[in-house]
Amino acid sequence: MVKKTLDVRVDYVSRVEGHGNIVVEADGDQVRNVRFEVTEPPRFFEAMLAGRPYAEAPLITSRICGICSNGHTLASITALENALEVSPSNQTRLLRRLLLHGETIQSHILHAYFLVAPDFFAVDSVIPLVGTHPELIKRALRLKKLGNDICEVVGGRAVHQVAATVGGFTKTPTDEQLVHLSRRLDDSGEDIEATVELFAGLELPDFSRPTEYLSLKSGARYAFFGDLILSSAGDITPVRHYREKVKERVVGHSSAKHCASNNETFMVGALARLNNGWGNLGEAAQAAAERLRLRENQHNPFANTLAQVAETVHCVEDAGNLIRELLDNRPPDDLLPVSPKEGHGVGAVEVPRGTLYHEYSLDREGRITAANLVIPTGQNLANLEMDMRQFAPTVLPQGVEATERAMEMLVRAYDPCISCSTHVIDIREMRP
Amino acid sequence: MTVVNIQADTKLHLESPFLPAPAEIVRKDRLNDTETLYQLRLADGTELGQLPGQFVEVSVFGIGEAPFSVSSSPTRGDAFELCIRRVGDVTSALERLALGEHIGIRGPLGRGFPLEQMRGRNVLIIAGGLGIVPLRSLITNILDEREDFSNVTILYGCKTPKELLFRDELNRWQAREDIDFRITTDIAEPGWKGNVGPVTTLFRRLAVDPRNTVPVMVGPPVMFKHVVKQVLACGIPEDRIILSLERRMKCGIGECGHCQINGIYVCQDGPVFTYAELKRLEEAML
Amino acid sequence: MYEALQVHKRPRVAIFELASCAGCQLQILNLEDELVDVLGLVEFVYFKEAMSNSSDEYDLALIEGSVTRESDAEKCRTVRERATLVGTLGSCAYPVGIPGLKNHGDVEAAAGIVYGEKADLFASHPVLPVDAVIDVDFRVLGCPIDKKDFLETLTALLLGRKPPSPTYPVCVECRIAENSCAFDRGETCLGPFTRAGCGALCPSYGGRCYGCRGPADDPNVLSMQALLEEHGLTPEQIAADFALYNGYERGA
Amino acid sequence: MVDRVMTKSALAESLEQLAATLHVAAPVEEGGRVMFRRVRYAAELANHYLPTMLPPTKYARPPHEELLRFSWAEGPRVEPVFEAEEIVIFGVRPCDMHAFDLLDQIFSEENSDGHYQARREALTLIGMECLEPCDEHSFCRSMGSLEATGGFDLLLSEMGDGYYVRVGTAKGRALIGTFQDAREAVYEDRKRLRKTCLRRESQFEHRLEDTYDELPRVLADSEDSLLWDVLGEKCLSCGACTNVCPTCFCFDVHDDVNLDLKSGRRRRHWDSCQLEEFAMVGTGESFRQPRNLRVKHRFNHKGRYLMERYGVPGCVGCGRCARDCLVGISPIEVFNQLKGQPVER
Ligand SMILES: Cc1cc2nc3c(=O)[nH]c(=O)nc-3n(C[C@H](O)[C@H](O)[C@H](O)COP(=O)(O)OP(=O)(O)OC[C@H]3O[C@@H](n4cnc5c(N)ncnc54)[C@H](O)[C@@H]3O)c2cc1C
Ligand code: SF4
Ligand code: SF4
Ligand code: SF4
Repeated sequence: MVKKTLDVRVDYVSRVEGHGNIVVEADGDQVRNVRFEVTEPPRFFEAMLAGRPYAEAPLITSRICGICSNGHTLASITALENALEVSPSNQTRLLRRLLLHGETIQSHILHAYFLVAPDFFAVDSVIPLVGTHPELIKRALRLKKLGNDICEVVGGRAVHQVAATVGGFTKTPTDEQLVHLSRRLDDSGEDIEATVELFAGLELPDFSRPTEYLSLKSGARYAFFGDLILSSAGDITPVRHYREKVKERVVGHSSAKHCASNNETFMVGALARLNNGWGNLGEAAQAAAERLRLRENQHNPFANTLAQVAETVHCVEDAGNLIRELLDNRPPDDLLPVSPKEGHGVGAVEVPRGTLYHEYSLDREGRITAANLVIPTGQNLANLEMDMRQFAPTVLPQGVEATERAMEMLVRAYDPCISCSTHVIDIREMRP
Repeated sequence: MTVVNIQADTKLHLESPFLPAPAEIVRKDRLNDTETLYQLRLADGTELGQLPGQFVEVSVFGIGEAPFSVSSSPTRGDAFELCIRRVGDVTSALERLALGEHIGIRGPLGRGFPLEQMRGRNVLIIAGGLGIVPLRSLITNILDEREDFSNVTILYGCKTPKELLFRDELNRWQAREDIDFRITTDIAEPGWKGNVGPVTTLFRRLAVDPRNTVPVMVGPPVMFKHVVKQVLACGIPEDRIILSLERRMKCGIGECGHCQINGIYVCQDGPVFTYAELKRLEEAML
Repeated sequence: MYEALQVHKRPRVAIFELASCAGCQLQILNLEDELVDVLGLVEFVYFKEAMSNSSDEYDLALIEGSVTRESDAEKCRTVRERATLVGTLGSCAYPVGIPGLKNHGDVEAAAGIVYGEKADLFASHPVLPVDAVIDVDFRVLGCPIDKKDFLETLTALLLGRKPPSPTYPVCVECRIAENSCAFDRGETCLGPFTRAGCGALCPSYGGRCYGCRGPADDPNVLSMQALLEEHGLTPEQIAADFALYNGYERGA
Repeated sequence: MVDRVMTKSALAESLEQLAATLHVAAPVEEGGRVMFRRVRYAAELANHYLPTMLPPTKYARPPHEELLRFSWAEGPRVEPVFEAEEIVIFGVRPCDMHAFDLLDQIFSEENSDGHYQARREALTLIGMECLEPCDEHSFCRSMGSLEATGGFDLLLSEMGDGYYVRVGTAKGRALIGTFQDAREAVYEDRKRLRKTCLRRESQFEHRLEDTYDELPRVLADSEDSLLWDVLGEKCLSCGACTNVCPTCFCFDVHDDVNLDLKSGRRRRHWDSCQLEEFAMVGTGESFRQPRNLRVKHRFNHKGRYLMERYGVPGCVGCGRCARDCLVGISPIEVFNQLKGQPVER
């Protein structure tokens, strides 16, 4: 057999958030080099935070990413509250979980229906589906809107919410709003059902590569917030020691940094959470996960999209529970007074794409002296490249185009949020 | 909200001063690069019934509404004319409309020229630039009832000969023996044989009888400043000097406040004023 | 100028992303109730966040994000050449938004803080708004853009009309919303300086205005500064406050 | 019409009954601000009285109001929109009733503006007399609007643990007919009312050095006052003062188009003479661009132009504009300084 050199290059992978290129260089089916290049313009968030008053951090870091903006806000708030030793009220905690569920729903639906589904229908985007599958599109839009409306009710708007702040919420939703939302959640049953049905029918590429899965842990709850990092390897690390578990390095082909745990790559995100928290899913979500055959596919990165669908079911279910709990006991106004002081804090939140860490040091006036932000996509990049390396040879024989498509699909399965990932660094002192 | 149908519920008869009447574009003549003359007819077949100097609010639905002087004389039948310069949203959208399409008309609005007080007197009309548009209505009316007026003098000035509007009519007016019609342009162009210089230069060679002359002027603010000075110098009293102002307006009926200059509303109290009414008003910019 | 799209039945729209959070593009996808109608009015031909296929032939270009490197500027110039109308989306493109915070410090140091020794790998220059690089015909403001604004802009352009944009400051909308004024609570606010259009969203949720839409047409900057000083801010703090969203200095 | 007397608790009960089926709006306190809001229970009502952020005239003249609906799918079709909700406004203070009177004159008598009339007709005003001044910013007595002279359907005056109720209109009479325990007023009640009113008179000082009918002259004499320049430097042109003013009525008009691009609506929105764009003319400049001229225009409009036009003051002395001005521009100070107090830069 003649060995031919094959270079696959996809510039600017579409239907993912941000700018990234795929490079596969191969001799025959021998893969020489595989890279996922992040070409997103760098934005220097840690540097920009230097010297700013702490209260601005949630607002600034929210602008790291429009899709998980509220996740950034919440991670930032959590870190700051740890630094300032503020312990928010129960109502605040419930509202924050609700807000995050809203974002998770909208992000997962966006990813599954708008970004991934076109691959399975062999179209370039969701737009042709508007004509061919109008019901599917309407359903996707309804569910996405449900997620966004949760954010809007709790946070004032869907992208870059305005109500959550250090110490609580500057304004809380009215009972009427919550009751209305709860009715809408109850009414979404059919759409949820149809969504599970749709994605359960999709053929995943036959691929499996066990890796380490990391996610937050919080008692017996399916955790989106938590103080502990759980590894599928069995170990548990307190969030405040996250650096011991999640090690970052700058690589030349990427304006995003890569991460490793114990020098090995690892995965975060829906599949990781599911693999670590299967038993904590809500009832309906457990059933959905079965139907989506997630057990069989637990080491198949393409199953990440299915895990997102299962999580969507969980979030809708849990959002309803949260609202009932909120309505049971409405304290009038529980925004805590916060006074600036010197401190240091880490906060972690499970955003749609995985564990997000924010870490700040504050001076006596509450100004930020140092910040470190570790973004899920950055944590996944190294693992993604490992997957690409193992997956590429299985598709290379089908030619360049097929390889391109397959590699793009793999990248997309990770739901990378590239603009998020372009600013990560070892902590160091910064001038205010 | 519980919306009650007021019409049905009470004896109140509600009217919307904002409700335009549909009017059809029956003719469209491009006069210039930027000006178009529109002939319009109200869809219900009624006459507009304007006085020279009055204006209408024109709606292009979805774009907006803007005021324009009626340029045709009430003496000329059931269609009316607007001469419109393309400057922005409404005026551009108007240009895109075809013959037979409809626009909305509110009006006639405002106070027109004091035609009755002018009858039997000498009339001195001074037009600067687009000022000829409302004055064309007055001039046509006067010419159609020529015997009602004594001497009629018309001075018309533009920046360049290219900008002169209504050329056919200008020629006809020029040809008439019973009026004194003079044109000038600020800047000459090759082939231009007429007077060069601002409108005020036409003035010098004019014999004005201060006892019996009504001067009427419409033009840009700078023109007012100079012409008013000259008319006053002729000895014409302030309350007989007639001028028409232009301000942006949103309602045309004295509610919205935009055209208010000091205590008066241009739309309602004007657009035609005497100099005496305006001279102390700083915001009239005279 | 705004009539330019009148010759096309279904104008082709391209959306480009520079340094940004992509939230403004997301807001377009968030038009759940209107998206299908919008797709009937225009044809998206370049929208990387949502589509794989793309085309270089478009009538209306929307640029999201700030210009942080020469390649971004070059992209803007190409887009300006190809498109009939060019508009921007969001605060990053105008006034310069959060990416412009970098201008407040030192660029080299910024690269060093984030990327350590490998900082030179990611060459970048001071952050510029899009209109500092090319002429822009209109802008949809906000961080992120407001969905209603976006639709109003789109329909205006499709009808050949200038897109609406308030010229007045946020306080106008804030009073109408009957909010408690941040100044009355002892805080400060950039509402009197900032262009309205958001419906005073942040103050309505108990916050303050950070200036995301850039200055109103006619802000009284001196009086504004005096007001902030009266409320306890130092000149440095005032400068930092303005720099959050307005970190690009425009020529007077 | 016969006056009535009610106890406070009876009134509260009657209001709640009314609110069960109707939109009843009343001053409600929230975070230190008082606002007219829909209420259902008497307990929601604000205890102390400060003029509300926005005046109750907002119900007759909302910030955004639909005027027309149109479509041009098959030839132009356009229809006016007259929308109104029946609202009983409880606790309208005399200053605001005077403001209603002025607006009625402008939108009903001067112009037959059906959009305003429809809303106005659907309002029932339950006035509440002021017995003590609300704060240092109000100067209603100087503007002649401390006394409720009309505009109300019912007018309440607090007397001990009850109210003296005057009936202003047939609407008011019908309404009080539905209130429980409203007995007819007798001589003793009237005597008590007179005493209360007398006592009130001394509580309210004249805060202006002039009475309102002198303001037009004072303002006319102040065309060139240095004060306008001083204020022009301070004013933020934020429009707060005009938005909160019960007698401000300027507006802008815009078309909104639906996504079919074939139909839409025309709406009016509050506008303000303090904003630069307001007085733009053709060439794109404003004939009132300098801030000092804009401020001067506002005070002239309030103290002089409306007076000259309608014979009633254009300001009712509620003090809202001063209360909400971030740089402390107050009509009391302005009018008094024009009168002759020294102007300081
Ligand atoms: C009483 C009265 C009579 C008028 N008669 C005529 C007439 O007979 N013929 C005619 O062509 N115009 C006339 N105008 C001017 C006309 O109203 C404006 O040109 C028109 O409102 C512009 O509308 P637009 O939507 O096209 O412009 P916009 O999109 O609103 O504005 C575009 C540009 O035009 C300028 N502009 C806005 N308003 C005016 C204005 N009032 N005058 C000049 N430029 C303006 C703006 O500053 C802007 O630069 C009259 C105005 C008034 C008040
Ligand atoms: S809170 Fe801000 S925007 Fe609102 S009125 Fe006060 S200064 Fe203006
Ligand atoms: S409230 Fe004060 S600062 Fe604002 S426009 Fe009015 S006078 Fe000027
Ligand atoms: S000008 Fe000021 S005091 Fe007078 S009525 Fe208006 S808001 Fe009240």
